[in-house]
Amino acid sequence: MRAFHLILALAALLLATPSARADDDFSTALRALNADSYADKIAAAEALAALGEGRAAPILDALADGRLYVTPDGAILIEQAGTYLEPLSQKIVTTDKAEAITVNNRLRGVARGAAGRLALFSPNAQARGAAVEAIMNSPSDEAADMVRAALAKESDATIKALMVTALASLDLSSDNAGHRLAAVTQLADSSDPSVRSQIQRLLETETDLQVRKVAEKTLGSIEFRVTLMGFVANLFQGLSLGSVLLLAAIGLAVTFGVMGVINMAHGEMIMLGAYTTFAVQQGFRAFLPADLIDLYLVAALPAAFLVTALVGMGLERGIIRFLYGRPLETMLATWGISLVLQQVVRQIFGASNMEVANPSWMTGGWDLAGGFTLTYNRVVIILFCLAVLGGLAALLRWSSFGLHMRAVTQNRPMASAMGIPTGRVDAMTFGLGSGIAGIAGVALSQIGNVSPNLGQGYIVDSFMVVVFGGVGSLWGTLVGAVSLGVVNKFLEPYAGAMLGKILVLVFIILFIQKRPRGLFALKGRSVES
Amino acid sequence: MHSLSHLFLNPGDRRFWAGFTALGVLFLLLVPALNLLLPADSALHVPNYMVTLIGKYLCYAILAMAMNLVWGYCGVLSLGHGAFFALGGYAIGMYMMRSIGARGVYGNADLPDFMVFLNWKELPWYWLGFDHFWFAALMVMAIPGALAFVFGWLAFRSRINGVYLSIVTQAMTYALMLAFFRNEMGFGGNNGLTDFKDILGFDLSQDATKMGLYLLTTLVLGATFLLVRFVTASKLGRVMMAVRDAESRVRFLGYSVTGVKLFAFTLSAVLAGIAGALYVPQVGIINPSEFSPANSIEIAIWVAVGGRGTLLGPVLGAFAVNGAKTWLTGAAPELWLFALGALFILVTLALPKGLVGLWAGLRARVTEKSND
Amino acid sequence: MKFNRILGAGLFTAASILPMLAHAAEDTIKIGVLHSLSGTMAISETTLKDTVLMMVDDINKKGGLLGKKVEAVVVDPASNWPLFAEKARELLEKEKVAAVFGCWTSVSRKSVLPVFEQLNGMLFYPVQYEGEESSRNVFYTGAAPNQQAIPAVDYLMSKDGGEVKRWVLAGTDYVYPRTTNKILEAYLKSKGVKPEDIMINYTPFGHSDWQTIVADIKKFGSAGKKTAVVSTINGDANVPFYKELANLGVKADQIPVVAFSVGEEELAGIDTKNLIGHLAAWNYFQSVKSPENDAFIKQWQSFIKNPKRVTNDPMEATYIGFKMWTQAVQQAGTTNVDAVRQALYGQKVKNLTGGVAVMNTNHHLSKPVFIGEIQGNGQFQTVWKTKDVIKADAWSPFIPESAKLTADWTYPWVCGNCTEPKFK
Amino acid sequence: MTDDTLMDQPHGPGIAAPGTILYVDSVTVSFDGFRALNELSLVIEPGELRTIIGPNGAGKTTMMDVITGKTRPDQGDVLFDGHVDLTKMTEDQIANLGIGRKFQKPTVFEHLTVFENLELALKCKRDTLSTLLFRLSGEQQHRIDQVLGTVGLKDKPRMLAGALSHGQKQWLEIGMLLMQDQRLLLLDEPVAGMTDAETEATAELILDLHKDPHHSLVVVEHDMEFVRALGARVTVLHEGSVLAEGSLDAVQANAKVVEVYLGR
Repeated sequence: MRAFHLILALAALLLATPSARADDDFSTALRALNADSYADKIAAAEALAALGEGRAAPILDALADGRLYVTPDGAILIEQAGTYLEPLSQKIVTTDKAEAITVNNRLRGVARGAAGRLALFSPNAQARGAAVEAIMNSPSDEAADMVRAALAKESDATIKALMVTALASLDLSSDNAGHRLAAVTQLADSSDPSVRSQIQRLLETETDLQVRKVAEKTLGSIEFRVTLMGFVANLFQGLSLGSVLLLAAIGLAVTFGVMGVINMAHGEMIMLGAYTTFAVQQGFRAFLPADLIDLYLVAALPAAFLVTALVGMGLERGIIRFLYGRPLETMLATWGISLVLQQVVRQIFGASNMEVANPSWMTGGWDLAGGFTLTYNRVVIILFCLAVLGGLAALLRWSSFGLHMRAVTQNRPMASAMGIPTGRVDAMTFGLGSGIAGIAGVALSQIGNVSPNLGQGYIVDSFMVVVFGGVGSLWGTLVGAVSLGVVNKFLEPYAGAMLGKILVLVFIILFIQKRPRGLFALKGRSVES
Repeated sequence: MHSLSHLFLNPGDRRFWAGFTALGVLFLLLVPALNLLLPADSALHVPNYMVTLIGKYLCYAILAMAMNLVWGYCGVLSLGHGAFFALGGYAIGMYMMRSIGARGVYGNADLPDFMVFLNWKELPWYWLGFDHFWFAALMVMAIPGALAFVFGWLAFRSRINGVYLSIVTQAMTYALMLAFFRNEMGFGGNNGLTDFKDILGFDLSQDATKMGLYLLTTLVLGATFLLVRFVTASKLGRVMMAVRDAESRVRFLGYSVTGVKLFAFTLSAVLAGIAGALYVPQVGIINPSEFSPANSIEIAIWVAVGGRGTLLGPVLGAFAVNGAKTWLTGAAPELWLFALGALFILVTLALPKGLVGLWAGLRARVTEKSND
Repeated sequence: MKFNRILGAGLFTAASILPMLAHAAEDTIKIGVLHSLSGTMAISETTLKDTVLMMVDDINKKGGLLGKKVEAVVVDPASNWPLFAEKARELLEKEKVAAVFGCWTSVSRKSVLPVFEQLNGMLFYPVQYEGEESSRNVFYTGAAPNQQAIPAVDYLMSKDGGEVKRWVLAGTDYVYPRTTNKILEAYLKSKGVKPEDIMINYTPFGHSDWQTIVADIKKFGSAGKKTAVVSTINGDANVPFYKELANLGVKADQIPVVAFSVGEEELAGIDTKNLIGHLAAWNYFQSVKSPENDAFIKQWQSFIKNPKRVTNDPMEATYIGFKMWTQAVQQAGTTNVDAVRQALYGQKVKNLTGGVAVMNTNHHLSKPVFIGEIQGNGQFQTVWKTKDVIKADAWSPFIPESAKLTADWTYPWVCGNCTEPKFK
Repeated sequence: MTDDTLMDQPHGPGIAAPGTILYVDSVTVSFDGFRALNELSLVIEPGELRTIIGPNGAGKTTMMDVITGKTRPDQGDVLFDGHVDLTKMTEDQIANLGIGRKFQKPTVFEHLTVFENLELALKCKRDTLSTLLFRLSGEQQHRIDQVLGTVGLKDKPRMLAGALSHGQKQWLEIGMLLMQDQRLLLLDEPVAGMTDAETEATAELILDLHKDPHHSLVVVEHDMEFVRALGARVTVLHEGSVLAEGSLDAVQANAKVVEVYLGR
């Protein structure tokens, strides 16, 4: 019955501009939102939606986002980036007395659903699409009727399709076997796990054999697609874990692989990179206009590289160079360095986690079929780490610095005899390794903690990657990291996160017994002696 | 003849015994005497907590000597020795858990509290036997020994050495840490084993028991001292040093480097296990964080600080570093990591021979002065 | 030469030990602060160290205790559990402190427990924990599971909470989550939740790659029944967890996450814009308006010289513990542990959030419980609170073998875990 | 030990070369594409003294590496005593078979004394346990003193080997070779860095050893004077295979050899 009213209201909305009378109802309904109990607020929100006016949608959205404010005299305002908008007059109001209207999840759900329904008729196709999604999340009979109403007017093909599926999944619970049959047939090429579970529930109760048959068939095909997507998801997660490992390890591959220096403070270089990111972000927040904030990450890259590279060179010149040829001592000295670095950061920034926000272009993800979401930050990191690897490889292969570096690695005395400043090359190589660790820190700050212990978490893993892949071989590091990541992710569902990690470690240990020099070993005398 | 051949490696027997007895007197007689005989308000009185503290250091000293055997003499830097230490600790811990009996909070005579709590119905097979002290004592040596033997055999046979070995051993202890964190493992998960009541019927909360454990540790340290000296003074000791200096050359002389390393590694692991077994009753808890790679690295640091390849160095290092740690964590809690880190850097840079080397150097200079 | 080396060794040892023999000044009351300032736990514990220092500073400004100045002895157990025991012993035996405020993790508490019991010390433990313990020498001012977990679940099952039917219990693999989840599982089943509607998942400490698990949660939540996540994930692992939630678009109005280990301090490390509406259950929120709280926050921010610094639940627990101790000392007229212990029973302190906290004879507090939703500004907005304070159970009635145990340190029980009174 | 290893060893890939102490047949070794040994074949008879010359990179050292088990050949057979396949054995097993080697660059154990260096080389059971329990017997002691005399280090048994002069290290290493009392001795440039007097003495020592039919020697050397002094059969290696073989005069007359040494 209410549904019928709704439709009338909607029709009214579509025909005429709101009359003065409607205005009064609207403003009273609006003011009702500022109630004491959540129950009343919910009632108010539903009432407001029931008026079926398009302009209610932004208000309900604001309510859901906690952007709806109320002045002491009960006027409702929408907060937008620090300014207040009076929804009726659409005027900007300035006040400092406004208080946010509190919401809880239930109210938020109602508001979103209502706003969604209203948005079904918004001129903006995207909004309509979102609206259908919203309705799918809070299904109800009147919702179904509304979608039908909207479907009749819908022009955009993709949204039509979306609505049809939505309807179908709503119809699954209809008591008309015909509708149900149509629905299950309709849904045959969906790959949405929620649809799957709906059909499963349908099958629990379904009596109509015809429907059952089709439903089972549909279910089968959905199952197949969902498992397929599951596999793809696993693969992606493996790759993204691999890319994280790789980022953490590349710098090490340079210092360890090229110079043979075990840098136990490598993790702290990553940590410094992350803190530099934090500092840059704060700088942007403090000194630059708000709309530039999304670019802070770009600015952080060179900054982090510079900071860590300089620190690295400092360490090399100040400490590590005196330890060449004594790898084990180097290990211990750099361990000492890592302790000091951690404490330094603790003294400067304090022991607690620092907040590094993802820029908006790294937040969220593409919802693909089968409930698999391709998250932006992961994708960015995968691409980024490939870029870093490529850049490094190019540098080593084509730049004169790279040439010197390789020369020094292969035959130090000969290189110096040929007038290559081995000392400077060492410093720069170490600086390069540390710098890369630094930009790795920038990336890792986007998915994890930024705390003084940040580095500790990566050190063992990155050593494993380098040793497993084969010291001195970037290609090996790449393959090592990715394969470890993927293996880990495919183990996790069966073994659980912890056991998976353990199994991977054991595997590496055994593997190194077989191939002491890793996957891509450098053969030849130079290595043997 | 025997002593002759080491005149230039180790000090002559007379000097050695002099030093040995001196240490013995210091730890075996002096400390207890100062603790028991002197009144509490006397300036020289050694309070109880100090005794337990020194007892703890003594365990570290044993551990350091074990480490020194493989690293200092044989040149194999294991960053997984914390694992052997912890395994020894767990073995004795399991015995003490069993001897709690029905005195646990849930009053279950058959199962330790944490198992009752995880709804385990019966004792897992690998806990069987730990009701008996002799079995636990055996396992204290057998488990670390066996692990070291298998791991070492695999590693040394395929000639994994230098930093590679260090990294692999690190991975080993890391994997063990993760494994022991799992509650399903049946070793108490993150909390490990705790709430010990008594050992061999002696109440652990009694000062007398603590003193007993302290003295026992001292004796074991002495025994370790003699054992390490026997090994390093033997021809095998010389081969070990030869391996440290020129591994491949030793092979061409017909010695099996794998065998030599395996011997040193396994023996050292057993010693580490014993150290752990003495440690746990004195600190009253054993848990997975003992496996953390950081701990193992620290052991190497003690040895480096004290002086590698010397008999006394490790003991010295263990006392110096841990003493400094105890003192600084109280005196300068915000800054002690700086001091510790700086110490490591300084020692590796300036004192490659550690404190012992420093001392020897100073003496040498003094004698030179007196000569001219 | 060797002999001299040994002398050297002896001297060095002495050198490292002598400073510890220094004797305490007599005209002060010493209290110990046993919180990690380095290592993995420094993240959380440093704050509590500062809180105690602030309280000490405050009481000294007010003329001290029993006419004496209070002196805080700060040590750093460095997130190393055996070191906790060593430091505890040092504080009690060498520094002769009247009381110790410290520990965060259960394992650190377990590690110092024997020391406190042997030397009859007094420890105030300010963190929410798994219960299943009541020591004569420890006062637990943090929440027990029935002061955090159960109310939270009740709320989520209520109409306002969204009538949740399907539950994910996700935690770090250690004793607190295990106990809490065990209790919750029993509780949920007693409320008629079907086993297949409960998913339990444990992850290692500092777990950083949450892709798989969050994806699983999404799948589990897509079964058409309202689903919620009860998170007992510990410290470090939370940031990557919430970032993954945000990026995989797990919205609070679809799958709300209620956490027991995430407070203002943890949120300060996360960008909360995409987490609005996810929940936490505590006995304290900074956002709760009350004169005491406003004063406390002001005092804290000026003490720490950072107007943005947040407060959190363990800080309030520390505050209450410290207040109760000082009141008890004044009541007993001495810092003698046994006298103070007796004086502590029934001791009352005003909560920062209104109402009055009471120390019960099971060494646990009665405190109110709040459920809050995360806001964009990193604060919580209270959406539900208990009418009155709730008394902490040391032994949970939902774990069969602990249900039979009673903790009561007054006559005739005088016992932390007994099935019948000591004296009849 | 020695005997069992003989037993254990598979008798090569079905082949045997009776009457030879060392039998190298078409051995090839390559590092990253570079062929250090190319189908090298070489036969040493029991009791023979053989000198091997050749320009740098001719593969002399690699050959020794292959014989002593340091490097595994990509293909080819290496037999000791006519039937023991060396390509499957580790360095220490081969050493215990009775093959001793002196390195081009003298490698002695610098942190051990001269005496201890010799003691380690001493021929005796070398498994780990016996080494642990080893006690020096009177006549072993005597043997060491004897060798100390032979290599002219009688007065410095207690000196750290690291403190010796280059020449003395050479001698010490020769001494270690003597202590091992091996059947086949491989000497890689034994007189490099020695004074003329020392060089002569070395030559005599080698000829002495040669007198005992129990010893077979392979000497790699650049110093033509020295080679002449030994007056033994000469093999010329070039680019990893045998270029010429015969008396010194014969090979020096050989056109190919001249070309290799003097270049075009």
